[in-house]
Amino acid sequence: MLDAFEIVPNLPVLVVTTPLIGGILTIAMGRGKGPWAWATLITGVVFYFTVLLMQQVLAAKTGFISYELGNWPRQWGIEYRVDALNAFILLTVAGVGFVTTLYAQKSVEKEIPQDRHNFFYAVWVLAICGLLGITVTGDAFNVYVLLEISSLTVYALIAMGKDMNRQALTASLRYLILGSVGASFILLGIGYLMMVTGTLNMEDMHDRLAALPDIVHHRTVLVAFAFLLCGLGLKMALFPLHMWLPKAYTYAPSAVSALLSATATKVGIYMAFRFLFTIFGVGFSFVAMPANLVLSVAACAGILVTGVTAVRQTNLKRMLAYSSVGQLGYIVAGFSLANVHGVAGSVVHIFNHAVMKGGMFMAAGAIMYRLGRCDLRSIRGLGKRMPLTMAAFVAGGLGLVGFPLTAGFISKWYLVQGALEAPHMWPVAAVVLVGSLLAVAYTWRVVEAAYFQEPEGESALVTEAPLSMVAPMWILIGASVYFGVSATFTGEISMRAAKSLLGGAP
Amino acid sequence: MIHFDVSPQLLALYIPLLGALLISLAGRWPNLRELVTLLTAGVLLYVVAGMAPAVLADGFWASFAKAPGLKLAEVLPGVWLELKVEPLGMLFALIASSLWILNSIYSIGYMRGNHEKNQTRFYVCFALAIASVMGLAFAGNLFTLFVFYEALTLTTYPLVAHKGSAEAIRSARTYLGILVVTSVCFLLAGIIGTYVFTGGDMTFRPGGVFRRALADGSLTAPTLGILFVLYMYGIGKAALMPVHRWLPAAMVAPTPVSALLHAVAVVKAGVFTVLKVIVYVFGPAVLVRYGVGDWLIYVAGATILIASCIALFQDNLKRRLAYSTVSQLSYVIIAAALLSPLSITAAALHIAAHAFGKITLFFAAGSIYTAAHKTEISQLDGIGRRMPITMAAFTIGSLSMIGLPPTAGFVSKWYLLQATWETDAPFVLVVVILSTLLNAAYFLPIVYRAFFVAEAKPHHEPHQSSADGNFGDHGDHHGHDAHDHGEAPWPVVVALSCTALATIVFFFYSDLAIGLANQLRSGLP
Amino acid sequence: MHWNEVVCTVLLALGCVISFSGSYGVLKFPDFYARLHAAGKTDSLAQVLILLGLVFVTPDVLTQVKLMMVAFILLIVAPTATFAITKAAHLDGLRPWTRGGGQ
Amino acid sequence: MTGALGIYNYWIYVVLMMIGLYGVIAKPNLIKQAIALGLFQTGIFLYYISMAVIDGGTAPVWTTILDGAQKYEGPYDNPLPHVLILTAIVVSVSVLAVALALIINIKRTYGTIEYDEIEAMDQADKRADYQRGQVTDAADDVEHKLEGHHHA
Amino acid sequence: MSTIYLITAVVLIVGAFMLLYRALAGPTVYDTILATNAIGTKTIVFVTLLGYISGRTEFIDMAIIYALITFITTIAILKYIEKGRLD
Amino acid sequence: MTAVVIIDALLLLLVTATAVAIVEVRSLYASSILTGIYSLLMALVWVNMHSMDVSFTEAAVGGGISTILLIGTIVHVGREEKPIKKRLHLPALIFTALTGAALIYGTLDMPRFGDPAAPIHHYRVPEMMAQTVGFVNGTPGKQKPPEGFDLERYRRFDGRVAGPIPADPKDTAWREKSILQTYGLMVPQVRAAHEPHAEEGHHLHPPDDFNGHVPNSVTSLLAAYRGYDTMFETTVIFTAGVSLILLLRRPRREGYLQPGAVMSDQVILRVVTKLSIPFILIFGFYVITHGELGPGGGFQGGVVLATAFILYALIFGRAALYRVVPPPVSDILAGVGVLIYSGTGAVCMLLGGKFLDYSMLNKELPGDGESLGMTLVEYGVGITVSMVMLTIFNQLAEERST
Repeated sequence: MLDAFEIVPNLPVLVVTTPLIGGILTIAMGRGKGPWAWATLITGVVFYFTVLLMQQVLAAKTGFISYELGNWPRQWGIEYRVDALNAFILLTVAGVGFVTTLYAQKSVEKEIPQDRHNFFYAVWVLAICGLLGITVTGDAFNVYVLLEISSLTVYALIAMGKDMNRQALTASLRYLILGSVGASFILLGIGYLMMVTGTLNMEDMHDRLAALPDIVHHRTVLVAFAFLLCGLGLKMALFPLHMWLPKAYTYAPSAVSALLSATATKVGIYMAFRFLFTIFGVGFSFVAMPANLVLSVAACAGILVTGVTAVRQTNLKRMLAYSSVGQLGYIVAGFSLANVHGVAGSVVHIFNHAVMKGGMFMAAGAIMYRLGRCDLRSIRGLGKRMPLTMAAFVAGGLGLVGFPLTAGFISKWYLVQGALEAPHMWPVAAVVLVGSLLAVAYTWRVVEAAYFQEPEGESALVTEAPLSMVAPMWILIGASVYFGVSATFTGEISMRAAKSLLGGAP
Repeated sequence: MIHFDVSPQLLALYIPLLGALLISLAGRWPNLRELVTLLTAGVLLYVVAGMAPAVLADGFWASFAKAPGLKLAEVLPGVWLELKVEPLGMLFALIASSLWILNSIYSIGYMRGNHEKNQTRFYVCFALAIASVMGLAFAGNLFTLFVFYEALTLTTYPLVAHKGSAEAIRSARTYLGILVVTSVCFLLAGIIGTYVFTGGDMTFRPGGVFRRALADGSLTAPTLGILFVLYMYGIGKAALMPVHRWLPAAMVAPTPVSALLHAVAVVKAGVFTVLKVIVYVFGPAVLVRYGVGDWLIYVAGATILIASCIALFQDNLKRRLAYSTVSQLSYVIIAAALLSPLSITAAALHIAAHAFGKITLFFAAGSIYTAAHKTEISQLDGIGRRMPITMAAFTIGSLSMIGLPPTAGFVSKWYLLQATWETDAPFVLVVVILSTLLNAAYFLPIVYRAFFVAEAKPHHEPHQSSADGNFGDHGDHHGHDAHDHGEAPWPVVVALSCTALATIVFFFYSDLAIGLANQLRSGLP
Repeated sequence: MHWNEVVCTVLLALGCVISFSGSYGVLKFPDFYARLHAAGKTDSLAQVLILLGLVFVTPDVLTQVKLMMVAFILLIVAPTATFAITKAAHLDGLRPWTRGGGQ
Repeated sequence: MTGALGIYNYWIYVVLMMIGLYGVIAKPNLIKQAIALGLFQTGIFLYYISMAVIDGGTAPVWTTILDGAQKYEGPYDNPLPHVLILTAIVVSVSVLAVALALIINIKRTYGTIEYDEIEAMDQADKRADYQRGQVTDAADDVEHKLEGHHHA
Repeated sequence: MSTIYLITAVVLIVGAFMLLYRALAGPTVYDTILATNAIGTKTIVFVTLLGYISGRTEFIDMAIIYALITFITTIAILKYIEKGRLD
Repeated sequence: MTAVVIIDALLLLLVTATAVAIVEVRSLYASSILTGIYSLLMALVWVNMHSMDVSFTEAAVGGGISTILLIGTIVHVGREEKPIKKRLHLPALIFTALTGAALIYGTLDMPRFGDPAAPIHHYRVPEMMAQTVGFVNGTPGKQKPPEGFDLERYRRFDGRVAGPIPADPKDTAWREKSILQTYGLMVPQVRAAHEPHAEEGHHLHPPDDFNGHVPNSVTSLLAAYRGYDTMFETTVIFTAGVSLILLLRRPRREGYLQPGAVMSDQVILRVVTKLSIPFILIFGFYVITHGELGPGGGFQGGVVLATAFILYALIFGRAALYRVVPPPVSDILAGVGVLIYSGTGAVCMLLGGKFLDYSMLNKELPGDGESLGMTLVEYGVGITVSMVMLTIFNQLAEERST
């Protein structure tokens, strides 16, 4: 039966169905370490698949791989279309997902009741499945369905912080309501587009839209555009629609914060890429419509406002959460420039921020694991007690700042380059640079507390976090340093993605 | 990705890094740790000095322009981490590595004498800072320069905040804040701007990188001017007013740090970068032609005078030295801004000359603090009798600052005056003369006090130093009696004697430095 | 009009009248039990009449059976529900309205 | 059916959606918000289904007409929006279920399901959290004062 | 014929409006339940009528579902009122 | 003015009135009940717009399950809303007014309601309705239909819609081979005239041979063309179930097998329930299997099955339900349903086709493979939905606030 089966041609769908089936089977893994080990295995396999897929995409002559589900022609059925952009995001999501799963074991053991670990990891793996699915699909409605899978799982995962702090519940509910409104807007936007085009396939939709006479004054298309932008803004926590994010990331279980910060909003941004560039096309989104202005203003305001807010936080996780909103601002600012370097910077920052922020949330989680809280007071003097954890945190922080030889620098380089190249967009460059100063300010509060102040209370007695937490943390931080020193891989991929996104424009 | 090529400039980078690793491993055994520090410093000097003959050789310059740099890693497509030896960097590396040995000896005495905490961190960060300095000195392109520039800021931050007191942390914030703000907002913007306008060319080369862009009109004079401003204010380490405030703030650090880093390595890194940008990125010829750098003379001149005036009113010895440093740094900048071959030589020489003098002064200040726990100038009455060697060295350093023969300061000032004459810049002449007078006015009274004013009555003295709180209260409980002290521990005395001697020797045997500076000049079109 | 259509029309009209009067009763009657009466009785009857009327115009036997089935379900379910509501209200202490008395 | 009446259905859907949206924003009760969210979503469903209607169409199931042996051959309404909305309905009930579970948990831990009361409690928690986590060095003291002033 | 179906349907809708008013006005919970239950039964017939209006007999299947659903909902509501819980 | 429009207008008016009532009424309890009514009315609207499957689902989910879930929640949180001072929330009103205005602005350029010329009616969809996608494969005309196949019959009515292909009475071979026929799961009504052609190579989809088996285009779209969406739809509902377990299920040691309240003291209810439950179950299975032919399908049937269990729990108490369907069993079955769906897809892939390419299931007769696949996935959906709905009910109902 298996002789006709080959892995490589089926990679796009394997990336999604493996975690789907694996996630369901997680429930059957009983108690103890079984579910965790299984989830690790599944995410590891998925990661391997994404690596293979990346190779395939790079080798493909057309620059993309198309997979027609059920073998139906793509305009009628559902198509998976993987180009450099989504292969890269898939790699990011699966990679970070895998490492976070490795990390999760200890902190989940402590934060989630023992008797529902199997359900927890099932939801966990399904969340990754949903995120990967959004990334790989080429069908507008399929995006919505998978978006809802990832959202539902994320609501549940966030709410699982309830045993540590009851605010996890309100955070989750608020996210649920805003997220559903956002998703509904997206659904509505897709509906409007479908009304005009009669199709759901993204490429097809683009062709049909391009064929419309006088699209710029087509009121249905305009409203669809606006509502998609709003919905996506909510989903990717674009300032000022980010209200749900800080609380959710702060009170979610540590492992969940690490996973979400690295993947969930990134996939939101990926959707924005697809809708703005692939469906509407650069010409419509950024030339005919003032999307670049709206997005860059929102992003710049986000960078500044949330940067200042982050400086004022005492809770490390909340600080990181605000910082995440700011960093998303970088990404949005990058693609709102709509030139090659800006978009490439934005793509590469998706990856870079995922590894850096994932690693930092892991470090905050390790502190939570040892101390039960992670505020500035409790981390006093921790530089000596938990040297590896704090070093990871600081290294990640330097990345956020954008110090050279960290991954953050690469993104910043591209972004500033893009901003200088775009006409009249130099204020974006200025904001990007000022934003990194704000990052210095909030990172340095931690450095000062951890290294230059004397420990008090229980933090004088703690020891380094267990290896199973420190190792994954350093894998991500190490990646952020590695890709800061040698960014040829990430740089080339993102340039390629940027060129294909911009090249597809009418 | 990374080439493990054993070339000397790479070794110069790796040796301090390896040293830092070994020091951290040897952290538990202080003697071993300090031995490792000394050994590392020695080996580094050996390696760096070994490169000098090649740079001084005839025809070096011709080959320099063509020779590819040593490429370490491709950070972005087309952007390499690249090392390349050139005369200016050679000079800088020589100064830093030779003074590191003396400073290490000094540190041993100082840190032990003052019972400082976290000594291992101190030595590790020191070695890392030296590694950054080496990278900076041998940087082959703007990007590499920026990388090590930022690395230097980061590695010196823990040294400034070393004490961990609220005061230290706040000062360290100022330090980091100003240096990072300037470098990120201006310098990085300038570098990326350069990258954009030159189409990805950031390699240091004689005559600068902008000529083609200027020729084909993609870069206009106003933009060039903006870029120049970005660079000059981006290099915060050069302490051009008004971004000089980090330097006095950094004085909370232990004295060895102030001595080597904030008199030599870090601040010199700043002016070194300025010089390198002017010579290799813009090119003096371009700057002269487009006239975008003229303002720098006035700003630097103002900095010299204002900083000197501020120094005049400082009672804290280290702060006075710090403001003196601010003003001396602008000597280098003003010399560079004159844009003549001779003035460039003067700038390069002043980097070296000032280093020897200023480190001596800081050593002396630290020596006084270690032995007598005095930090204020007003407390120094008659101290010359108790600490004759220290104060003698201090006197030599002061003379060098003023620029009197037979000290190092005279050599560079002589070249500067020559350059002033040559380029017909009366403003600079006035500044130099006024500044020399001011230098004398704030250094000589200290010497006078130390040697010719009688010591005050002992009962005024106790706990004076702990009351001011600046430098902690260590030592008061360790058997030092404030009014019954002699010289500082012997490593301190040895170190400061050596540097004082070097200041004088530089006057007589400055061939090496002048040779390197001339190499630099010979390359200018 | 064929005869079966006539029958259907008559039944439908009857159903309409009863249904409407039932709804009106629910709207106007003074207390819960009276309203319950209006709703429970008239509604069941009206619905069944209408369904029965439709049976006459259906050529297909299967559909006729289905219609009867719906009518049957309604005949069982609606009174059950009405009964349950009444019982709940009664247990809850709701008393019938009397002229001039009660609540 | 021309002019405004031609898109009447679309307007009704807007009205329904907006009633739901108003409920989500204006009502402090969490259950109310969850219900209103449902209304909001049904508005969108109505839009999709309206999209599927075609003049003189019938349900998209191939069939015979009632009284004859002849096949009924169209036109049929468009089944695609129906399929999409089936999925969307399932999603909305799933979201509702999760929302209700969260609300029950909230009631258990907070004792109320009124948003404004919960918000007040959360703010108090957050402030306590902030104060607990503060580092009191010289620079932070200033900030502390500002913060206290701000809340006073 | 379809006009007659249509008239019947309209009458049913008007009835539903009245019942809705009762459901909102109360005054007791039981009035609400009663009215909603009655609306439920009306919808069952309504579906069947729609089937006849559009000529599709499949709609009768749905009438059965409606009947079941209304019934179960009513039971649930009653259980809640009587026992204060659902399980 | 057609009947559709008149009824539509009246119904929508009623629906809108109900919606306002739901939002504005102060009792949560009344609000929940009205939600049920709202859903029933909405279902009527959809019946009126000829969307039987959606209407079915809305009635079952909105009118049934959602209302019960809401009431189950009200049990825990109390039935009254806190009185609010301001009746009208002005910012919200302005915001919604603006949003609504924007949306209406967007409708102005839309094709009118029911316009046959709308792109959605003549682009892409007709092929799916006529089930000729397999011949088109990307660009029309690229792949020629087999000899003797009358493509024009698919494209009648201006290419908008097409009727079924009459069965070829001479073609009987497939009847013997049909698995579905053997097990009586499906009653094929008509049959495509053409023979499946294997020589086209498996990278092209064979002609959608399931026509005849699947007169309900909604089902063919749902389970075949967009089967992948439906797989995730099932996953969504599964996820919701797992999330509820995660959030609400009490640890076993706290005794989750406490008996619930029993309503069996009411004789009439008990008898009616006992009578109707077998009927409901049969009806549920009928709806699942019948999805290809008429309204209904896995999802709707699953909900009907779940309502039977819920009814049982309501009348006889939770303990009785747990004896019939213990929670571990429902948990496992919920997963099994999704696994059946994704497993079917995976098997197609393992057999050398693409994921969810059902024609791989029967390479000689791809049409039967298609039908088999669609039936399997419908069962998968049915199982998952019924079990998850049950789980959701259990979790919401069982926990009691203390």
